[in-house]
Amino acid sequence: MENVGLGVVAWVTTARGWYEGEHMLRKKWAVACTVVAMSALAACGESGGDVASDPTTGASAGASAAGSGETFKIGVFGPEQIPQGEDVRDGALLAAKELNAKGEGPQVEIVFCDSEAKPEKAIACITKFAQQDKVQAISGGFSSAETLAILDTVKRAKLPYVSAGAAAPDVVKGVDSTGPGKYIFRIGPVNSLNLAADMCLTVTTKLTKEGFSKFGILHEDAAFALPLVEFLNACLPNPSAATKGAIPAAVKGVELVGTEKHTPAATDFSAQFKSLKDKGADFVIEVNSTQVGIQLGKQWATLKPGFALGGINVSGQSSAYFDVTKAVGELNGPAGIVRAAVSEKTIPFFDAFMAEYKRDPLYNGAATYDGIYALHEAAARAGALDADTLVTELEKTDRVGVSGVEKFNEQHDVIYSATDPKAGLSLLYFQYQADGSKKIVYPESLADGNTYQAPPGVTLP
Amino acid sequence: MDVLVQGALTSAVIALVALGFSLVYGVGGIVNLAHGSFFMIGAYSAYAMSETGAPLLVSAVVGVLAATLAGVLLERLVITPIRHQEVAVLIATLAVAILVQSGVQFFYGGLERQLPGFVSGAVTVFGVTLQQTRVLAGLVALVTIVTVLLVLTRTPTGRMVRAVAQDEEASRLIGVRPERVTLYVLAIGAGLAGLAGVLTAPYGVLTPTMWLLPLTQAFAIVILGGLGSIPGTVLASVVVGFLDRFVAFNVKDGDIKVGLVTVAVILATLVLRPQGFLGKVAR
Amino acid sequence: MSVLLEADAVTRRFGGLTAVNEVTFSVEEGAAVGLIGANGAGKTTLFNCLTGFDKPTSGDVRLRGKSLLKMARHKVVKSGVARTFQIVKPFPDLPVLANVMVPLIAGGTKGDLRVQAMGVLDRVGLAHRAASPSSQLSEGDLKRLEMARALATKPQLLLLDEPFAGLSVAEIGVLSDTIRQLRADGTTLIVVEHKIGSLLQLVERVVAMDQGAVIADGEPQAVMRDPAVVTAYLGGEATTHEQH
Amino acid sequence: MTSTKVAEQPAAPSDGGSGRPSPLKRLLRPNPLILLALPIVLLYLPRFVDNTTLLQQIAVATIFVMFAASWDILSGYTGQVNFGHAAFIGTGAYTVALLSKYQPDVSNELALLAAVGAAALLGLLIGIPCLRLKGPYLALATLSVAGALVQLTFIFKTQTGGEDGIAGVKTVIDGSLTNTIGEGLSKLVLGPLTFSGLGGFDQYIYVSYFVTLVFMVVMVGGLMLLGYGKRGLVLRSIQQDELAAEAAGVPLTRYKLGAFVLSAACAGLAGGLYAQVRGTVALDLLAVDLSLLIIIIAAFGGAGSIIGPAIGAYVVVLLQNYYLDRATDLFVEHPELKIGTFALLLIIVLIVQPRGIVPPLLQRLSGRGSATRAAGATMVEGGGAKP
Repeated sequence: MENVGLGVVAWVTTARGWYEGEHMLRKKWAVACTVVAMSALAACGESGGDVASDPTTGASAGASAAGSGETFKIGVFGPEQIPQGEDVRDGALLAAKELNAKGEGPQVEIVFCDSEAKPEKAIACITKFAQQDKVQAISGGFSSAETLAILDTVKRAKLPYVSAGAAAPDVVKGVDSTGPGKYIFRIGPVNSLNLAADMCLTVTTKLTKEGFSKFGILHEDAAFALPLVEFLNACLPNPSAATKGAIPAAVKGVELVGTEKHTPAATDFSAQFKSLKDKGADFVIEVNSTQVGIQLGKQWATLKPGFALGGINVSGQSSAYFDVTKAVGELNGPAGIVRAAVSEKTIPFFDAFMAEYKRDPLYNGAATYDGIYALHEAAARAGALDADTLVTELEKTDRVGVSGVEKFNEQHDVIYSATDPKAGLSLLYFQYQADGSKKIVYPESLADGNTYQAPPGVTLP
Repeated sequence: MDVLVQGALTSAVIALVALGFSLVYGVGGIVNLAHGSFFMIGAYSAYAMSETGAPLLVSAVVGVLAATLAGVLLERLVITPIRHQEVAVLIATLAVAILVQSGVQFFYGGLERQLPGFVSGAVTVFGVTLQQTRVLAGLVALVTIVTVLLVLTRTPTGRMVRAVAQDEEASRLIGVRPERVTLYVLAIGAGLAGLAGVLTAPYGVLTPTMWLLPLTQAFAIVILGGLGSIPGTVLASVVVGFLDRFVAFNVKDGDIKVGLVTVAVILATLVLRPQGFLGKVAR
Repeated sequence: MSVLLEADAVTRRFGGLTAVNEVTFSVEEGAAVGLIGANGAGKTTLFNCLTGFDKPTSGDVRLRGKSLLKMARHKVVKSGVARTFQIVKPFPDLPVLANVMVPLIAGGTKGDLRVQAMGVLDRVGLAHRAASPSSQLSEGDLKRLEMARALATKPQLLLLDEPFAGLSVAEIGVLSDTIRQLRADGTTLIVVEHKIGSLLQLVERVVAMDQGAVIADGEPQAVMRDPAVVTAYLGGEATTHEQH
Repeated sequence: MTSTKVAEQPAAPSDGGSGRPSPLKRLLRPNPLILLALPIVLLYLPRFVDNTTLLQQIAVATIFVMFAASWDILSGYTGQVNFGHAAFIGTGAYTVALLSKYQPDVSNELALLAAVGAAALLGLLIGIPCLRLKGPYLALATLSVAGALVQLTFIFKTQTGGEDGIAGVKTVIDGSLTNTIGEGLSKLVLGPLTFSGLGGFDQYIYVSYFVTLVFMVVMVGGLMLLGYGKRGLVLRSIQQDELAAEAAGVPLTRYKLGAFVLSAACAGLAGGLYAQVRGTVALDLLAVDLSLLIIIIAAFGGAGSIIGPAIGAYVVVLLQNYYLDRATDLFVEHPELKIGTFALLLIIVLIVQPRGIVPPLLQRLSGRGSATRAAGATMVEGGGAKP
């Protein structure tokens, strides 16, 4: 039985090589045909399972500890089936490749584990990292659900974890440099409350200047959006009070005419559009993180309901978004990243990512990339790979990353300097142009002379 | 007005899915939990064709044919061997639905896909601005439903189908082969669901889990209208379609609550009148 | 002899159709009564009303003076009324013995249930098939199984719904002996049967129904000569099947 | 449910129980030796397997055993197929998580009891209106209830966390009962020296492993005693023919509702325990995917036998979460193929061997081969161990 099993494995491997250059579907058909046979033999493969090269490291970069000393093994997890997860993986692999090519400090080995966007699988990934792969640190993660789910396991495993996918404030809740949560860091995206504060500032200072006066909110009915929308509701009418003076008292509040929600699976927003339009909104702030944003943008662009649209639309950051939606004039930010000179690393990162993977990176691709760098730098500074030393060194992080100057606060949450516009990704807004290109319009320092243009069907005073 | 126009369009499309589900139950006594998969197969096949550069009309036709073929295969390979075991049919067709989901995810990934529409842009009907793709889908669905109803009531084939639905044994006596009729009806029902998939794809999204919603919707409608009752199915589609839009437009955060309202209606119907609005006395 | 079961003006309507119309009769303890009538005469509906499987629209059914109408079906069984079905309803995936154990368990019987179930099977002559799956039984054996299951509820009154339907002459003979034995053991019987010849050898009283009403009641020979019965039978005699 | 199954069984020559000494004595008993072997093997497994990743997955599978077995006592036995079992599981899990979040002083044991109570109450609330429903009607009703619960978590997302779920639930280590059981068995099996040498992470895994095992053995053992005892026979009779069961004097309402509530309570306990093992709850515990997976597991293993779904859960969950990933990287690249493969196998099983894979296998192991092959009720027929 054992031999038969190995034979089939060998055959599939050959078959996969054979089909590599062929059309994707042909390969998939061939593979599909072997599924039944494989699963029947799967039980026999058990003993060989751990001996054979771990399939999850199939994509690892620079595995051999060439030259200097120990290999720094970092576990990275995310849902491989969706773009955010792919970017987590590829951002990490790109960082490892670059670091290993440079050859300074320890060699980096990435062990990727597919979390399938399920909390259950994510926890299993952490266990596997700790028990089987014996990694020295962890990064990645995609949604708040899976990131929050693994935190306890991370604390038990006592491995430094640099989170790179979840914006929920709870990720760093109760974290400090001495408690059991000290292993947890977040390098991106920015805490959703900070995002909200930034949106509030942009609306009250920039959009009012463009002539908008009545604002509505249309948000996904999701846990990540809830504190954000709550904050906006308090901040928009009264920015200075809500931000405890961070926004100066001279900035006036704006009129918020209504708040509407939609489910993460919605395909029809006409009821919400009508409600907001009837209330007189001339600018609608959108907040959504799933693919629902595509439908929203598309329907807004088609129906031209008479108000401008902008805000957080995560799918709106992807390369293919405009082709489907034709959402001319949609304002997108502040969670995204755009190929612009945010820091000296941003454009090189975009170009390297595009060269390697033929697509634009998303925010968590950049965050994981920065996360691997931050871990590596900490290890190089410390000259050791044990968890406690790494944590101490990570706390000292002060580096220029893709998203700006990155430091951790006492809660191990990433902060950007408030005074330096180039320091923070959170301050970046781009607008879709008629030709589909993305032009940064805020902040002006990065806008390169581009200005906000009213979308078709919207007239500004 | 929004509710009326949108409700009508929504109703027509969901009736298209529910009709096939109801026919299959009426004729074969089969509750086919893979019915939503035909919807998905229709949408994805059309998408696959359009990706190869085929004209949209060809893609749409291929989508409908693929769903029909899937219906035939399901009947022959899975349902026929276990036809008289109600629970086994439920579970096996459910397994088929999951298998199809897994297959679609394998070939096209979990990512949402988009099928271009025959038309784009907006149109204003009775003062309501709508996406043209929605209007087209609603109209095509309406015409198809009327055609199917006419075929059922006015043609010999239709009468044969209704005879089997009423009394399988009696129809056997007058020379009808219920097995054959079941096959036809499953194929046609699958085709109708596939058509609905093709029609809604341009304004909906294609995902590997898109089969579940139309299935539960059709299921609910058919139970509301009475399992196996065609007029009941149409009536219930209208009720569900309008209810959906009414709640969405008139209740605060209606979009979120619409599902709960639907569940409440289903449960109330099941408890108070299990045979549905127009159904025969429960079997 | 005391009265065991009384039907008092039992009426059952389905919409506009009156299936059972003001039926009144009583059965004395230890009696064996045959219930005859053409298809659609209302026998099975009456049967269902007597056993709690259907509720009369009006009227009352009493066992030893106690109304059965308000009782749940299993309470009716517990109070001593058992029935068989015209179309046998075995528990097909259960072995014969287990089929008979179900009513014993439901009745809260104490002691070794297997032994007692074997005893019941022995009474109907099915002990040799105790371990077989009931799905493998012949039609005749299924009828016995059906009877054994009813007997296991320890009924005072046993209602048999067409016990001979679908059986061969030889099988009928064997089953008749079993039924006679039950009677000898003191079980009161009401038997619906189309095979009147076989029925008349079992009962000493016949109730004839037509269009929901009792048209004759008394000595078998007298009832069979009754002009109303003759007319009803000539009008619409069918052979075996009655709608259930 | 009609008695249409009669025709499906091929007529086999009757053995009539002949030639065997008192066959009736074992009529209602599956082979206890085979049934005891499994928990004993599982108990001592950690002594020989120090792969904690595998052990953790076995603990998860053990929880799924409870899910499947609790589904089976309702759906497999009485034939009321529940398409929303996740509703009960999720209720138990969210009860534990919400208590841990808002009432951290409540002990883990009490939280588990509350989970059982909440799930049982839901079972009662659903069970009463569902008494009259069968087949497709029941399927839709149960499916919609689970769907409604998912929506409720969104409506109360401040409390339930919406799609994020609730993290930081007190775990098995925090519960004195669970920790005592877990540590005690760890020391028994692994020896005190070995255990004291393990770090916190291993301790958590071993405690989870043994606690789930103990709960599973108690629950599945109890359900099997019930299922193969008198009451199980009555439940089966209901599945075969409700009218005939009533004619046999079976109080239908009491049994059906009882099965509903028991099934819900067991699922609630398993769900609550799962929350304490994972330390987190999320929507996957209420989702339709979970309900469907349980049906696949149970039908695959063999519904209506408790042991079938239980073993089915070990096979399916361990293949899905562990072995398939290691057998070929096809399943690593395409995890969606796993569930698809199980669905395909299930379709084949349903057509070829409607009783699932485990009951026929056990029957063979029990040494009663061809003679009773055609018997419908495996376990009732099975047995053959020396008295």
